[in-house]
Amino acid sequence: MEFIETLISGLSIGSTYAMIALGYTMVYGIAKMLNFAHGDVIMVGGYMIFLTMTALGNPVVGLVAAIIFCTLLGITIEKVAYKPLRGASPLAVLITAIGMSYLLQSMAQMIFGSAPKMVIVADFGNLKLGSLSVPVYTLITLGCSVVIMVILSLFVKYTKVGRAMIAVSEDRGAAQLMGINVNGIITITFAIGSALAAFAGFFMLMKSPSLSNTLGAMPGIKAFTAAVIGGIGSIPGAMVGGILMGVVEAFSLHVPAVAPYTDAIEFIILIVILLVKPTGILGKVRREKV
Amino acid sequence: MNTFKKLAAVLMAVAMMVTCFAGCGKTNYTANNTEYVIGVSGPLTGGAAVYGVAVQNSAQIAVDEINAAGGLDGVNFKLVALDDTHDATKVAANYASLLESGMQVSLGTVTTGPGLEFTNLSVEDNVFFLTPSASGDDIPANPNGFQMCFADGNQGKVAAEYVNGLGFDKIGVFYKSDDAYSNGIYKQFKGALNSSIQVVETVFTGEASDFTTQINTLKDCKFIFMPIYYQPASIFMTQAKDTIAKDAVYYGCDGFDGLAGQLDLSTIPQEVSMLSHFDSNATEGAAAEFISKYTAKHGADTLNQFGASAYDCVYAIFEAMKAAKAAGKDINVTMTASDLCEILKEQFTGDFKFSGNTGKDITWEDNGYVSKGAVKYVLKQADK
Amino acid sequence: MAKLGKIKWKHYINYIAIAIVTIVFGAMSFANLLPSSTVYLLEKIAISIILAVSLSMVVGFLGELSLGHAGFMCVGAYLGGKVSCLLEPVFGNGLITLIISILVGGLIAAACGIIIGLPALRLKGDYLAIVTLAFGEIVRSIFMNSGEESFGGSLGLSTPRYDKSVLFIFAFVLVLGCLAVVQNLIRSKHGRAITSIRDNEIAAHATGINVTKYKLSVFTISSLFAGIAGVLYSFSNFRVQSTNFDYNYSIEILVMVVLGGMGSINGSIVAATLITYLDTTLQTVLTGNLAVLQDLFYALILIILVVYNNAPALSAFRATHNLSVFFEKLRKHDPAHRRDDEAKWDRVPTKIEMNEILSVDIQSTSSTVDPDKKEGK
Amino acid sequence: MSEIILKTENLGITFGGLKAVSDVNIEIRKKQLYGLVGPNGAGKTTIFNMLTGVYRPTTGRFFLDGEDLTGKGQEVINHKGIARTFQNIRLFNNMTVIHNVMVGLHNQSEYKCSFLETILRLPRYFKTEKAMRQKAKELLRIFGLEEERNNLACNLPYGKQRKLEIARALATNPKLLLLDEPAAGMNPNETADLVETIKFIRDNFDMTILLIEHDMKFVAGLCDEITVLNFGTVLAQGDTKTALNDPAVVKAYIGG
Repeated sequence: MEFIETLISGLSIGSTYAMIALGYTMVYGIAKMLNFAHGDVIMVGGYMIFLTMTALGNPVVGLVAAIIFCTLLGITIEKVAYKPLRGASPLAVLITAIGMSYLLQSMAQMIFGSAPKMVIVADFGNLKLGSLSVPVYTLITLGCSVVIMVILSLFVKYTKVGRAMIAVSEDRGAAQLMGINVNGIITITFAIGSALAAFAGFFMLMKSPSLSNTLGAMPGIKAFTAAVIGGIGSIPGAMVGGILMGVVEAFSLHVPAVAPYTDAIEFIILIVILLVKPTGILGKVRREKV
Repeated sequence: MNTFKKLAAVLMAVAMMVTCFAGCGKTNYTANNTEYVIGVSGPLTGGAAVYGVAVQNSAQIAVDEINAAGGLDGVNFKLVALDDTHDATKVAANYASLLESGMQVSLGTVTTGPGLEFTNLSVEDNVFFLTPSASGDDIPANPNGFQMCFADGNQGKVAAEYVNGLGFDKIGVFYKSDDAYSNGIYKQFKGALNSSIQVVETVFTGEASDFTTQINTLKDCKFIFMPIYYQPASIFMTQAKDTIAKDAVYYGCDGFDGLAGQLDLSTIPQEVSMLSHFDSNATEGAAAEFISKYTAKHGADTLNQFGASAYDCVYAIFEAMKAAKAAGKDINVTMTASDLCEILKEQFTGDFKFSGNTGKDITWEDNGYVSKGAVKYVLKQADK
Repeated sequence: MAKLGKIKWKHYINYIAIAIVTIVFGAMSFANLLPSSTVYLLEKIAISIILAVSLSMVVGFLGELSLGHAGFMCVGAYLGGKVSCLLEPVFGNGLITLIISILVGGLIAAACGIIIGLPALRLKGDYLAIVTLAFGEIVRSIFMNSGEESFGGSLGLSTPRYDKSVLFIFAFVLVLGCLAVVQNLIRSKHGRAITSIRDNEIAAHATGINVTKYKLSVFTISSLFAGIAGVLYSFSNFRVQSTNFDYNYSIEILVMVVLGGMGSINGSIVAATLITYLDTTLQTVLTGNLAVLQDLFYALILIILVVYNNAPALSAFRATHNLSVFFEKLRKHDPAHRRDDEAKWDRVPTKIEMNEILSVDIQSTSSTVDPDKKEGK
Repeated sequence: MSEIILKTENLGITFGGLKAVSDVNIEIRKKQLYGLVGPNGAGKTTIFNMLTGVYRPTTGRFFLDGEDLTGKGQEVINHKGIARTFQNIRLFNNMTVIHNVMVGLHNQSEYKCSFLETILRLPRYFKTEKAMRQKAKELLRIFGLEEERNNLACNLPYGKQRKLEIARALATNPKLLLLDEPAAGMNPNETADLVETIKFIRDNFDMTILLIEHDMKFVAGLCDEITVLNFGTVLAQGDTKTALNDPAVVKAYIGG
């Protein structure tokens, strides 16, 4: 009984990680960059939802507004901070991503102040299954992340743009020679990644209604870890990694003796998995041709 | 890279020169003061910014009021607030900078972690500080340090005594294991709690925002002690409202303050109460007066006991200085921090009494701890 | 010989500059002319330089990304701090305590470097980065939850603070030591081996370079200095608090290395100094309500500098608008400046199809090929 | 000719069930110029990778100078005396030309200098540095690269990059030099020059050379003996002229 409850909590935590990890994995898989600002795009999405909710009171409108705004923001960030550095050292892009992260956090505090905002997106209550009590938002988040994962996988596999994305991720130079607009594809990737961040923001607020400018920072890192565990670049991998992280977190929190070490345990799992399988659970092994 | 390096080398050389010569030969930084300078270091940005901003805003309100009323015999006060982002490594630079900008008396730091550093730094120069909210037990360890808030250990003890009297045989605890405040209270709480009471302990760390696991673990408890700040508490309560028994009691310490501004408590079925020195829902008395002043100027969302306490700190320092001056002590605007510290120490450990919005007839013990009434505020009754 | 003299001068200019700064500020400190804010800043700068130079070995010369530098620093700070707590009653808060603590903290951090490096260095690129980040967070979490008697738990470990008028001098002496080790190593056959791994790991293997040994050595030496920086940190603060060593701190060190220019030690030194100075200045100048602007300025400066320094589109602009014209004499031969044409040979066909080769007529130009041997076709 | 330098016995490798190379038996004698010929995907580079320790052979063994090196690490094999170049040039691009060669000299016993000696700048450091530089310069002079020694390797023209790669491989003082398509991408002038260089190396360094090449003319003009591969198996082996005239080879190239 306790086991099932803890497992459900794990799914609840994990589904949020999975949602964020999907965005990370998209961007990393195609643009090959660690987008440290991803967590902060989530935060911006959260504030967009807050604004529209305050003005109109409709969470769906809020979500749509957040998606639109985050997509535009993602494209802008890409154009301003990442695109000029295409072809430069990947570390340079990493640093501008970090700069962007600081910038977004600082601007959010300037605009919205330092106090956390309370945003009640929706209240679904709990679902009673016998003696089990499952928060409905857990089911919704889990369901939506699975749906998004499936849509993304299908999109990448079966649409022209999706296949172009794969081509860009495999070999940028060759893709260019095949007539693929590499810059355009990377911009689209950022747009999708940022839209996913808006979704993630929505579901995070659904679960914990407190919104501050550091909303995305730590979940961002955790979700990135999840994406790596699952095999970064792999869309189902993000899902698997996210859920795994969530379940590990829940069980670790449940045992009082190790609960304070929860973060450490998650990171130890990451290290162990990478040592056993250096590309993550579902990651593809790439052999460098000699 | 090259450009940057060369440019940087020049800039650095210039900067170094400026830093160096600006400080040359100057040891008495207060000699040119035209106002009494109060310094404070707190988190004005980052995750804990809301507390630092509240302190800064409130202290500024107090300073403005005092100045508008003519200051101390015509001499105004000035507040200098620096940002430490709740990071102890930044305190030394802030402290030095405050001192060099003429600080004579201080509000210390807003939070405990950086405060421990401040305590040690300030004793060297003998700078008097009265911290509004750095509640660590070691903060007033030196003779120059005083607290306006309750020390963590004392809060834990008082809370344990209260719980001992309630007659529960099992209680839940939810605290933040990587936080000095939360740990400090909980450690003393556990020590003072009747050993017959079974404790279900749950923790979180960092800026976690999903407490489903902890809520499941705690769901059979009718009394949950939460020595944490209000933001995680509000998340916990929102997530727990359907899982934890409707007649359960959430009991917190002064960190709960501000909860009402953050969360629509009527949506929470459980009882929410706290042990504090300030009631942010007060409708009468000094507290209400402060609340209306604060909200008029800065809105309600950064209103919390940190600010209320800081407001009181400024007034307490002001009144102590006034009292000392009236008693014939030599207080002037260019006096050194150390001289002022000796006078204020004598005042605060003497029969000086202060009444403000966080308590009436507040006095201080010789070891710097505050002595005032702690009140249990019921923020919301349980839905029956 | 004249040329040799010139090269030597160039090689040692950073030692000389740091020594001069140390002597000048040291003299001012003894004459009691230094305000404490400058002293604190100097301590911080020295710590930053040690961190940046040691990380630059891993990132700039070995070409591996480590985001766990603060973790090694944390190990050094806690263990060095603990040793100093234990030694203080015996030797007092003097040089002996300081030196022993530095040795112990540094060596234990180096040992951690080996322990984490042995398995982790099999991983590459971003995977190694995330594992080192994880290591840093694990270390932090362990110290955070340690018992109050052992490492102080969430309140942090209370450590003796060294006399502030002297500590920064000692710190700069350590900077010189660190610089000597890193620089001497880089400018030697071992340094060439390390750089060769960065440039082409496969070729380094094939050339007989013991890649694992060198990766591990670099990682260990860099952890050693991170640990030493940590011990210095424990002496420059009254308390070691694990919250300060989070991944953001590792990233800040990385920023110093990247801004200074990959594979440039002097660049790392300058960037570490400048960023520390900028950080502290923004923090103390932007008081009260202006504090929000700190991160904004910092972020903008960061983005603009990095884009300006690295954008391929701006390389022509950089070539003409360059301060190096004025500093031609100071210019040092640094491969990092010429990274731009890295991808040059991508355009050269390295693999030509069989029939293309066969169609090339080499008889007319070469007398060494026997024209009779055409049977190959 | 003289003694056998390299001998492989049934060398083979499988990648996930796919037989990339199987049953390769080669014997190379001292100072021989030996060619490995075959169409794309015949497994030539895979054999090189096995001989240099990049891949571990799944079957068979190989011996250098009678010593079994099967399954040894890349570094060990290099120390034992097999050096190679790569199909797509792999230089240390951001290092100078002379440093590239000096990396090649790294492991030779006369240039030993420990970490401690290096860090403390003991006399041994200066001695070895000077000696290494001297030796590298000599090598570069032989390859006509002395003038460019302080340029970055990536700034060299293509032909010179090839030469530098060979110089670096020679600097490791090998018994056997493996050249992977040394003439690929070269113009006729450069190719002719390369042929001279390879012969020069053989004669002056007493070097045994195993090379991969597509270009039959090149092979025919240079190699003493060859092995022709197709789909990972040996089609023909022996002295160049005979092997190239083997019906199986003719069929594979023209009829196949």
